Amino acid sequence: MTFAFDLILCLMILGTAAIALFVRDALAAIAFFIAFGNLMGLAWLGLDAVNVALAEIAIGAGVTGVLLILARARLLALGDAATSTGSPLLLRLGALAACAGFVVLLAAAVLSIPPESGLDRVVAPLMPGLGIENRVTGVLLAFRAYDTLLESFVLLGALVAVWSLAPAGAWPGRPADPGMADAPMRRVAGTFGQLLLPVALVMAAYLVWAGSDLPGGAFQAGTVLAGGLLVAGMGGTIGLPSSDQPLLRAALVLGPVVFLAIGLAGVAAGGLLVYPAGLAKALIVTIEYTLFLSIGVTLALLVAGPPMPGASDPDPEGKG
Amino acid sequence: MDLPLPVLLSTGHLYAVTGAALVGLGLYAFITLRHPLRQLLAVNVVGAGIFLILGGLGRGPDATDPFPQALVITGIVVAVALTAFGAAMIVRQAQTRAAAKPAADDNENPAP
Amino acid sequence: MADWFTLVAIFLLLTVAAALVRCWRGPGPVERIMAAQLAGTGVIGVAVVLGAARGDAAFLDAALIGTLLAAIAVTAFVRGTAKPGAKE
Amino acid sequence: MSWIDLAVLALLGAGLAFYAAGSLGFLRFPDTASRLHALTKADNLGLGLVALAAAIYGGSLAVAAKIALVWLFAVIAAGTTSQLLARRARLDEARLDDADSAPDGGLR
Repeated sequence: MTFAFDLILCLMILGTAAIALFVRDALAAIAFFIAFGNLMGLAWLGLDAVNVALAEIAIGAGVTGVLLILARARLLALGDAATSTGSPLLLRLGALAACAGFVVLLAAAVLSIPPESGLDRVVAPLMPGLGIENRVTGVLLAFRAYDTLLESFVLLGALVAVWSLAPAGAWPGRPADPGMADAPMRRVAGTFGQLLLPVALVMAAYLVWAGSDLPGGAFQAGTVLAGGLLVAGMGGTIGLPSSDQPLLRAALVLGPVVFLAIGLAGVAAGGLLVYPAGLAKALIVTIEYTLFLSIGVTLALLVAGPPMPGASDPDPEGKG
Repeated sequence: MDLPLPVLLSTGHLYAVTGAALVGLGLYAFITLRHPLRQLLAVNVVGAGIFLILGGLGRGPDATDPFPQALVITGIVVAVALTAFGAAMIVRQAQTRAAAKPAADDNENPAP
Repeated sequence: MADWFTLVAIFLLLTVAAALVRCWRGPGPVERIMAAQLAGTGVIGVAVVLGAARGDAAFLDAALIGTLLAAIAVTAFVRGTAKPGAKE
Repeated sequence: MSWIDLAVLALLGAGLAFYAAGSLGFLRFPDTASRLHALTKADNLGLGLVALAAAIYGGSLAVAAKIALVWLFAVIAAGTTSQLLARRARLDEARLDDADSAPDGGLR
């Protein structure tokens, strides 16, 4: 029975992905892509990988959807309808043959590898040493902490890159005002934003706290926080801060810097990112809470986009 | 009530093969689609396919491997950060293009 | 009993597929975003049902995140194409 | 099949019926407003019934409380989105009727 569910789900995933890519209208493509992100979240639930499902649903259906919708709206305002125009037949045939062959080879390679949760047996005995039970969090923040540290800096780097796209003279202003021009819409979205932001904060804090023993963690929590901030921003409940505001910059770098500091302090305990014996859980939770705050703010600003000249800047000095 | 459905593939393999198909689909779309926003979607589909392969192969008969899960979570977050950067670049490019030829802007672009 | 929940999950997937047919045909953009939102509600339903089928309460966290962020795509869409600061 | 199982099955059936009705209505209704009606009301009732079935089957109070939270936020989100979408649909229609409306701002 579960095989039937998985099969139908996989067929729908392929269907929504194909339509999302090849439908003419840009908004239809984005709507199908959001459905694709939702279904991918279910795929991870089908694989019993709940930690990944939390991240995929929050990011695939939430943040990426908003990102693409806002990008399309801005392109449309510039007269670019982003409809997908075809390419020469010869190119299409060649690409089709190449990609089909590639898929056959890839599928054959994948089928030759028996699915195995081997590393689960390697990780399991090490978990009591960390004092947490969620093995994915254990891998993310202890056994492969190096990747996660670099990733938090990649996020910061992506935001710096997006900010560097600010038009001349717009720096260090605010991103384009995500608020709504239409008054009734703004009222409805505003009240919803006022309700959603605190709930998103509580949900995110729960995800971080539960993340050490149950599915959850800093990334999923950060994405939920980013979603709450974005809805509040679009509803006009909160204004987006100017990019040179000291408090904002502190929030952005807090997570990565604390992570790096704890990592470097670990050198005394034997090596980079090594947690002293008894302190593992306390350090992990500290890293997770600071990281979740930075990820939430960074993702929200990544979606809001680079500072724009048109954005209203009530306090030009950016004191905020 | 067990429907006599033939179990051809293990769960892990089914999702992994779907991932492989997604990678091929995304690659084909990336090659043939002209508009940058659509190519950004194609890159995301390729990424999702690769993550599904990783996740599928980590799904043993009894447990799900935490390692691919951690890699995929990191991958998803980095993918959304770079999608944001890609989208910002596409919008910025459209703005510079629109600013470069304001006079011929209205009649040249087809009405949506 | 768990099989019944999985069967319901399959049917919910099919209702999501039905919504996506409207997304394909939908004349205006509003229908398309509604279809995406309906897919979201369907996925939340499937997450709850699958959680019951597998006896794993963590699936509910996935459903909860789905509901919290269900409205975010629609909120971004209804803004329309007002230029920054320009009146509708 | 104890009484609880019967109740769960009945709720699942009813929930599924409302989901199907909502999606069918969304597919078949002629204009945006009626589609929105079908989408928002029927689907959320379907979710509520299915969630109730899962809560009863789940057994523990914590699970039931979390399911109630899921349904509560689904209903709030549906209420908000239907307001926003209805407003958007009306603005688009108003823009279509205006003779002098500038095409660039339209969302057609």
